[in-house]
Amino acid sequence: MKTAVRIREDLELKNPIITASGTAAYGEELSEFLDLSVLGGFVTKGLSIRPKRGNPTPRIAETPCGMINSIGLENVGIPVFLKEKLPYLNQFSTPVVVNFFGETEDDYVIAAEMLSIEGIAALEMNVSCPNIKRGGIEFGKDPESLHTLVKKVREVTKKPLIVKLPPLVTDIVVIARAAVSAGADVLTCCNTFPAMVIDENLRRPLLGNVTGGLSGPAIKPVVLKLVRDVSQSVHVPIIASGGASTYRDVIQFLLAGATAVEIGSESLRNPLCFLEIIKGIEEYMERFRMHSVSEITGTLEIV
Amino acid sequence: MKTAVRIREDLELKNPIITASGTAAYGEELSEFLDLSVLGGFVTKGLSIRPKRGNPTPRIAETPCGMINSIGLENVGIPVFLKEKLPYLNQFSTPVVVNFFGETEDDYVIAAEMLSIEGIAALEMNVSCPNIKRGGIEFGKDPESLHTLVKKVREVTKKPLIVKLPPLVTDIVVIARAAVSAGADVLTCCNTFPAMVIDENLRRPLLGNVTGGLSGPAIKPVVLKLVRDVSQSVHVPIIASGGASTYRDVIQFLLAGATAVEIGSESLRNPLCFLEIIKGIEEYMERFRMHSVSEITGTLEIV
Amino acid sequence: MKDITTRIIKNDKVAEKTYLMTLEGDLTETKPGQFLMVQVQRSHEPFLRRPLAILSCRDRMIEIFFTVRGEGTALLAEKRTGELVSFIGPLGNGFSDPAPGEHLLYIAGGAGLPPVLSMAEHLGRGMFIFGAKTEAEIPLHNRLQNLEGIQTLFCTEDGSLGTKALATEILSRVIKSLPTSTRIYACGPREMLRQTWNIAAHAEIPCEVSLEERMACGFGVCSGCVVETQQGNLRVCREGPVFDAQDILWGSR
Amino acid sequence: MKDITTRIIKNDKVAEKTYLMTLEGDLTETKPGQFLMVQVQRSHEPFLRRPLAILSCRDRMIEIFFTVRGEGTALLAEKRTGELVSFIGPLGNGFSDPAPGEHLLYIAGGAGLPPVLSMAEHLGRGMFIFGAKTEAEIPLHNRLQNLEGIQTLFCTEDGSLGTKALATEILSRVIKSLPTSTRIYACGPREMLRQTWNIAAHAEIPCEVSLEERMACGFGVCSGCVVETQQGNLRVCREGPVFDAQDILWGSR
Ligand SMILES: Cc1cc2nc3c(=O)[nH]c(=O)nc-3n(C[C@H](O)[C@H](O)[C@H](O)COP(=O)(O)OP(=O)(O)OC[C@H]3O[C@@H](n4cnc5c(N)ncnc54)[C@H](O)[C@@H]3O)c2cc1C
Ligand SMILES: Cc1cc2nc3c(=O)[nH]c(=O)nc-3n(C[C@H](O)[C@H](O)[C@H](O)COP(=O)(O)OP(=O)(O)OC[C@H]3O[C@@H](n4cnc5c(N)ncnc54)[C@H](O)[C@@H]3O)c2cc1C
Ligand SMILES: Cc1cc2nc3c(=O)[nH]c(=O)nc-3n(C[C@H](O)[C@H](O)[C@H](O)COP(=O)(O)O)c2cc1C
Ligand SMILES: Cc1cc2nc3c(=O)[nH]c(=O)nc-3n(C[C@H](O)[C@H](O)[C@H](O)COP(=O)(O)O)c2cc1C
Ligand code: FES
Ligand code: FES
Repeated sequence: MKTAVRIREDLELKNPIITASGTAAYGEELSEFLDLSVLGGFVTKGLSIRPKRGNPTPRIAETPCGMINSIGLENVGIPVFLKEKLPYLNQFSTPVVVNFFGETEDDYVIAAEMLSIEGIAALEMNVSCPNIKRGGIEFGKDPESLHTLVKKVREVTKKPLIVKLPPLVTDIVVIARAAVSAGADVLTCCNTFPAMVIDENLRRPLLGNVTGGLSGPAIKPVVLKLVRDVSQSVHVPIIASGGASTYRDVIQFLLAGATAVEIGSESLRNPLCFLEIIKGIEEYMERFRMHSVSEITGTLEIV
Repeated sequence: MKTAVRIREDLELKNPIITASGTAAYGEELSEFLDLSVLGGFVTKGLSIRPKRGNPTPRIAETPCGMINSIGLENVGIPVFLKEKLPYLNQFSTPVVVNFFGETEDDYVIAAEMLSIEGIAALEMNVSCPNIKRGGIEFGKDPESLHTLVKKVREVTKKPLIVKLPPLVTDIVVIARAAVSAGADVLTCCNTFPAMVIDENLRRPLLGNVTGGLSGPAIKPVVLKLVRDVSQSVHVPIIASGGASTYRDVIQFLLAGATAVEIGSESLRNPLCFLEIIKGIEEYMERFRMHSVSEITGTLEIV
Repeated sequence: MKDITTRIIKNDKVAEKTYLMTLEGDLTETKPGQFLMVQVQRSHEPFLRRPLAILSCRDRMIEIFFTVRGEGTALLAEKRTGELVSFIGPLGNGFSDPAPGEHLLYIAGGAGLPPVLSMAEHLGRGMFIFGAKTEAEIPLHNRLQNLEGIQTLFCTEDGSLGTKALATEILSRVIKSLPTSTRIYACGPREMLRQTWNIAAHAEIPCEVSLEERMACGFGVCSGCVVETQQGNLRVCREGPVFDAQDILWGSR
Repeated sequence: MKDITTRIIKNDKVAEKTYLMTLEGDLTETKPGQFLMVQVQRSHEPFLRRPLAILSCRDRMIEIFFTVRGEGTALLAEKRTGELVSFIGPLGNGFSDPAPGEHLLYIAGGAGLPPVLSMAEHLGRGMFIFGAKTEAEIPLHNRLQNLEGIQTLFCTEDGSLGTKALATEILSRVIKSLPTSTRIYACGPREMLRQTWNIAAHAEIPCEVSLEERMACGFGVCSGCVVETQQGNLRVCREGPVFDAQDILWGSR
């Protein structure tokens, strides 16, 4: 039985289970619970060329079967990451994927250049940041902005380039195609849904930043459909992200067309879930006498 | 204390609580649990000019804190509704809002004409149907299609015209403005989110129709933000729809800018919720010594 | 139709993954084949209520009887004496009464037992065929064995209890010996019901089947639970769950 | 740091909306001020764990102590002896040990009692000021009254128990009589902590405060729980919850 999956010819993961950006920091804390080497991949917190302080608190709100975060992309900045955090992560046999973002196209390009070094297995672009030039709409929500941005980044890096799509768009297929035609090797589907919570007694938003991103099981059924839509219209591997909490969810994402799955919110409430999920996948494969995860990916039967 | 709200100068609801389309049928069954006269408004199942059989079963899937339905707009058709169902609903003192849809612009126009009669207080247009002329994209997802459609319907009816927006769009404000500029009196925000569930053992979609619409508490935080975005950019009353299950949710929607709130999925699991919610609103208003619901609507404080 | 919150008197495991729960309470005028929509937890998870047949309702006690299939029934299985449960019901139409002198045959497969058993206990005469995969899945063996006025035939796919056969195979064998004025009451997997109908139709014997479908409301408002019939789509929760087998478009799914 | 599932020994109501829960289990080397992330239910609802201070941990028993504020704590309040609870912990830094000979003052407001009480029981000397709105909200009165080696001062806003005053008003009064080599341990509403720091700073007395912030993980990965300090953003769950009061940027929120 082979749980390994390949997301580009030069990048194999030992299994399809990956941490989600922003929910495993830079690895130190999570490794108090488990050996990071068991993971298929490790995605870092989102990084920018300069450190970022993030949003005012409260930054976390609980919602029905989910949560909203408005961390505001707080991070130590790429230079500190490379010096202090990456060596730690490189102790493990797990490929390190660096999630990054910028405020301008140049930021993205510079970040990608800084990150195209040994010890980093792939780059995941968070394109859910406002493009100030184009009236503040997110890079990822406008196919043209996205195409230009991805193309520029593609020119400066040979690393596997993963583009993480925003979910709340009219037609995600258009966005997915823009990213792929600009050179994305892989797509992550998707980031969080813009959302908010109100304290009806204080008559104020609960989050310091008013709004944030919804994640967790609540969004899974929507993301499952988005993953299927994207996987049926582009020919690059898809990483599913959004609400996976058990091995059953992971299998569902694989059936819908994903090659790997990120686990985010669930690991905040249950850091051992990675082990449970990997075990669950192995048992599922045994139960159905499968030899490779590729026997699952995209094999959903529509009668 | 006045719980009444006004959604057009000629249409007052005795309180802001309305049934959601497709979750209270044509009233007969719900009235076995409560006197429909207590409701602010009653929205019917979506109706079309001809009867519709809907989708194959299973049509219902449970999801984390929510559900997916793929009823497929099954309905008795407008003529049968007018003859057999409307008289029943008109026994109650509650305004009857008829939700309707069509497959072509003409269908919508004819339906609106047929429904512009006494005993019907307002029309709610479901625009989440594919526009075959424009490549199958939903009327409601394309601002131009929507504008044309609403304009045509507006020309044939003087009834309060409510347009129900789809939630999964890149910029709901553009859609909202298209509807309002074409003559919509009120917007319902929003319909269900496209979603799916897979049975990982059968490796098949759980729903007979493969995909359906997600509703219930799971989506509330996303809809709350959409309601706020829409209410801040157009000057017509908003009806919130999406995940309200307690009086607290309703107050949150009102604070975010809604004038009334539809209760759908929650009433399927708890048909008495309408009474509990109306009581909760009254107690909330007493607690904060409010005299009118207008003291809540849109009064969210952002510090 | 009511929304009732009541106390659990007991919740006993009676077979592999199978529980008999007794609740406090009265339901005026229930019919065998009717069901309840049972709320699994007070919170929003699981979101929907579960449809479960009323096994019996007398002496201020309501019995329900369920097999653990997924999350909801697993949570119900964990509930203990004294805990509260709420339900809406009685719902649905229930089996119809036989004509005087009609012979009666009950046939149930696996988890389809409760409505049929309920009818058998109500009428107190006739023949009962109950089939399951294996002995471990046969609950209430004593209660079934000792049904007053009723002859019970057990069968299992592996022969671990009773005849090694499918319930419908037993039906095929016995049907020839039944008088034409017989009525069949059936519940079980769809394929079993379809075959039961086939056999009954051949013998020109009327047959009532209790169907299962995924439900959201259970009281008729959502149109989630329809079945295709000669009369068009009908709601399993409202016009059903019991249908005349000949009205169902069996081929359609 | 561990993820542990254990059994409830007891769960007693000890004041209005306030519960003392005793769990089976050992935690090697916990410090007063550390906390657990307690899972409220096995299902996904409520989704997040709840941060609760470790009140005590000895003889294979762990005490936690909580006030019902919302849904999660309400569900915890309903749990009974024998039920299982799981938690991650011990988490956070905890209060620091005093220097030998340092005088000690503990100050707690309302639901901020547990970490401070834990420290007082651990050190067994000093003065304890505990303030609440009203008598009904003062739990563990006997335990507080009889703290070995410790003098306890109660105060309530309505005067129903002890002095009618805020805890910080009592602090202002007693602080003059304290030797300069005193250390303050504090927990309570932010405004109370800010004033405690103000008073302490004036008297040049070191003061440690245990802070609350909304948490998702509780073990440092999500950056949800930061507080602005002289050293930049620090995580309440990891670098805290106990901070030197003078490091906190009190004005920032
Ligand atoms: C009218 C009627 C009467 C029934 N009576 C009984 C009974 O007396 N005893 C008994 O053991 N079972 C009965 N069933 C089946 C029972 O409702 C399901 O086994 C149960 O809902 C499964 O819930 P779960 O949470 O364990 O499964 P999950 O798979 O977790 O449930 C997910 C969703 O699917 C629905 N669902 C799953 N399986 C079924 C099914 N077979 N039929 C309908 N809905 C399903 C659930 O209700 C829920 O909404 C009846 C079904 C119907 C329609
Ligand atoms: C380090 C730390 C230690 C604590 N120790 C204790 C203790 O020993 N005893 C005690 O009674 N309380 C303690 N609290 C506060 C306790 O965590 C909250 O009262 C509790 O989480 C409220 O949950 P709920 O479900 O009742 O409220 P809800 O409002 O339903 O909770 C919704 C969400 O907000 C969070 N939340 C709500 N209020 C607070 C708050 N004041 N602080 C942090 N998160 C909050 C919840 O954790 C949850 O994620 C502590 C908080 C922290 C940060
Ligand atoms: C606390 C938190 C922080 C996050 N930070 C980032 C981030 O920095 N960059 C990013 O691309 N996604 C970020 N995300 C989104 C997650 O990576 C993931 O895509 C999303 O949460 C959906 O998956 P889940 O439901 O498994 O959590 C964050 C999510 C959470 C909950
Ligand atoms: C079973 C079901 C049927 C529905 N049918 C319709 C419909 O016919 N027309 C329509 O506009 N919306 C329909 N909806 C959407 C609801 O009216 C409502 O907008 C949506 O469910 C979100 O609200 P909720 O979370 O309160 O259910 C349906 C929803 C459900 C659950
Ligand atoms: S379950 Fe809603 S109509 Fe039958
Ligand atoms: S709660 Fe996640 S970092 Fe503190």
